[in-house]
Amino acid sequence: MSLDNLHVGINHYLVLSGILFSIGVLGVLIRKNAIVILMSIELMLNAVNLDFVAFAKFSQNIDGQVMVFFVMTIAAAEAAVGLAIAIAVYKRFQEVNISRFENLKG
Amino acid sequence: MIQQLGPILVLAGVVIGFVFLMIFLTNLAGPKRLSSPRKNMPYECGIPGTNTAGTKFSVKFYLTAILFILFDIEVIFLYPWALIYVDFLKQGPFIFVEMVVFMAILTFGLFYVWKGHALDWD
Amino acid sequence: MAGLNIEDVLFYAFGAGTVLSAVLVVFFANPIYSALFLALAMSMLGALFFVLEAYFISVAQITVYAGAVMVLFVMVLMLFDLKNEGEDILKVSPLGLIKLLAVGLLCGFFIGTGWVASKIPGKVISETSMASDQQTAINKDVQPVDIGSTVSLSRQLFSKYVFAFEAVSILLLVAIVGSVALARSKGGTHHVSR
Amino acid sequence: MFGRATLWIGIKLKMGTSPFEFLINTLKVALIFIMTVNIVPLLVWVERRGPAFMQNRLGPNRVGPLGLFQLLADAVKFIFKEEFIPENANRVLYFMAPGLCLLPAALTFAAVPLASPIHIGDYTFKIQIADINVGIVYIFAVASLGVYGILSAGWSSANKYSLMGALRASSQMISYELAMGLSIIGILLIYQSFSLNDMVLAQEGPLKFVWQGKEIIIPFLPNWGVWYQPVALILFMTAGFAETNRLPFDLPEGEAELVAGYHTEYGGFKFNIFFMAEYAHMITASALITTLFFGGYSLGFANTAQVTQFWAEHGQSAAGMLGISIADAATVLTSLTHLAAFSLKTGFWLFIYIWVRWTLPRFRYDQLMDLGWKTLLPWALANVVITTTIMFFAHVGN
Repeated sequence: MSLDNLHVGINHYLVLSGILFSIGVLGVLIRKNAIVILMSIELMLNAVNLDFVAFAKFSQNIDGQVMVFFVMTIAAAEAAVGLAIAIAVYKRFQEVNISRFENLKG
Repeated sequence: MIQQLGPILVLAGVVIGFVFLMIFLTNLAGPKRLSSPRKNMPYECGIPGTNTAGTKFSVKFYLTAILFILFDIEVIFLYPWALIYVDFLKQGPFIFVEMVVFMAILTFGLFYVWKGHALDWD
Repeated sequence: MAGLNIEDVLFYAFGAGTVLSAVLVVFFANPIYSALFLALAMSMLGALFFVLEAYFISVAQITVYAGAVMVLFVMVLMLFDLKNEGEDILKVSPLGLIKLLAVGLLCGFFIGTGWVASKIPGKVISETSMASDQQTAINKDVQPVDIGSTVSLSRQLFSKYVFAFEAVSILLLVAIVGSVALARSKGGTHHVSR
Repeated sequence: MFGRATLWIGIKLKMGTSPFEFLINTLKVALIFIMTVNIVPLLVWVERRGPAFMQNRLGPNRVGPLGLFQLLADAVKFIFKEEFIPENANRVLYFMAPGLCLLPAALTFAAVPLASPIHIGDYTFKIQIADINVGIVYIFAVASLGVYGILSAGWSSANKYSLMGALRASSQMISYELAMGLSIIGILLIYQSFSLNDMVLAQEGPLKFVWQGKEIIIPFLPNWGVWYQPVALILFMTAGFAETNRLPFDLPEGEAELVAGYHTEYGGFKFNIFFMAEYAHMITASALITTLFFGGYSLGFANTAQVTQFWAEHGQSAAGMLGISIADAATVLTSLTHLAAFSLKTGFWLFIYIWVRWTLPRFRYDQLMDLGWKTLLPWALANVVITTTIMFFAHVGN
């Protein structure tokens, strides 16, 4: 295995964020605990952030880093409200199983 | 990049080594007395513990954490703004108006939380 | 240029650490351990951003994600008495197998394109910066964009993306009002409605 | 094949610095960490004898002169304590919690500049662990990771009181982190740089600022940050107290309140590591106060060039002794004077930390949270807005 494709280029970062993204998707599909599903969504958003920064570096264009800011804001707001809902469900049903979320009306 | 990250990683290694060394030293040098169930009970000034640690806690803890996240985002946006404020001021008052609008909206959010008694600890 | 320099070694170290802790996040029964491992994964991503010379983004990532969002997750999980929540993930169900297969295909697709792209020199964005010539064409007067410095980042943020910046404050306001309403609507703090 | 690859990686590993420099840097990092770890017993000694004299009693003076070796005895005593694990605690997190608490506390000290760099031949040697160009924001990012140590300590020792203490300590820390982050925005507006080195260099010389084009110089005052941002100093100091769980904000580990807070179930050296983490946070907080508001290592009246020039004239004996040229010896002596100035100022602020502990009573929890959210935060926001408007009138249009 020659050493030249070990040298890190943009492709290595894209592959790494692809792997992280698929682990996040796996977490959302497999787990039944609502909070762990929220965590997996955070992981997927982080994988996208990694892509933005990698493109910002390798194409010398700063807009990638600016987009990371906005992805961070949306992810934080989503986590805050998502957890508030999960807490409300826990107080009502004593467990945070995803099946309990079907009862949310309105 | 390496001029800044290298020493930090070395420092982290030194700290972790220090902690492991000390804990290992305590295991080595510390006396191995028998552990009786009574001694292992959680320490509550001698009063036998009533129930496990998972008792009900008030909602205020995670509401503070939620509000902390949302206001932390505001602080993160203020940092880069503080760097270029003086440079952009030379091209006119626009940068000033931008920030006043941003902070006015979020201060209104803080005001809503304050008046909505969400932060009052009972 | 062949041979590994320090950026590559750090990339492989932090990348492997992030992938490992991300896998542990999904496959741990006790959700508190998975939350702590996700915080570790996010801090390692912050270190990766440092390697990518996006200094302020790495600091923002550690402050916002690892230091605020994950603290909320860990606090909430510690508040809930989830000892009985340790669901058995490894119980193999046919549906579970299909999901696993689907995600395996997705992951294979990512790795495959990455491998193929590295074989075709110069097609995808190679090391030499492809967009930088268009970049200088667009804004002549702006000083040359230096990826590492926060000043160029904030210069772009407050000139080109001003509208998005104001929209962020509206989004935060909506999130504040929403989470306060949600937390308050469940009644008082101590009684649990059966 | 594999042997050649590793050899190949070893040679090609352009470590950014030659092996000699790498060795020197590792030595410097280890030295500075050992120095901070050794300051902790000194601080504990000051904490026990200082307040003793305030309450006109003596404090420890049996072991060694003035009780100095008392601290060595305590440290050694901790090593010989029994390794105790509570009943249904989960052991992995229980053992990791002290490390999780000490690691962020020690890493925050990396960005603080201790003295001016030394130039020997063509090699400059920075008296600082890492000259990070996002210095101040890096410190807050790593400090915010300290909450995990407290939370895992409280939760893993399966004790109702320690979990309660951990939750209270962490929600207090995150509330005051907001006020701390906002309070330094005023300082950033003035220095326009995150790097602490730039801040210290900007604070040298007499007080001068630009007001609508006219440069105003006040010769007798040093150009410190405290004249520009007095409110930010008060906010930063109060938030600093709360961030390190020091009195009057140490309710989560208050003896009367919650047994001993999140580290109730810890004994032996693990408790000592929590203690060290708290003191490391304290040292970093007071070092930050000196660097941001009181000119860091710079002497108030003379800037680095003047001090180097002074030592160049008077430094012949040192040059002879060290066997390097006069100019290099001058830089060495300058950085020593700067180090002395820095440790004097930081020592003063550390004494303020200890002094306040024995004068103010402890806050109730709701008073504590109200102070954080309803007093410090609005004041910090108001400080930012006022600074912005003043600078708006000072700079607009010219």
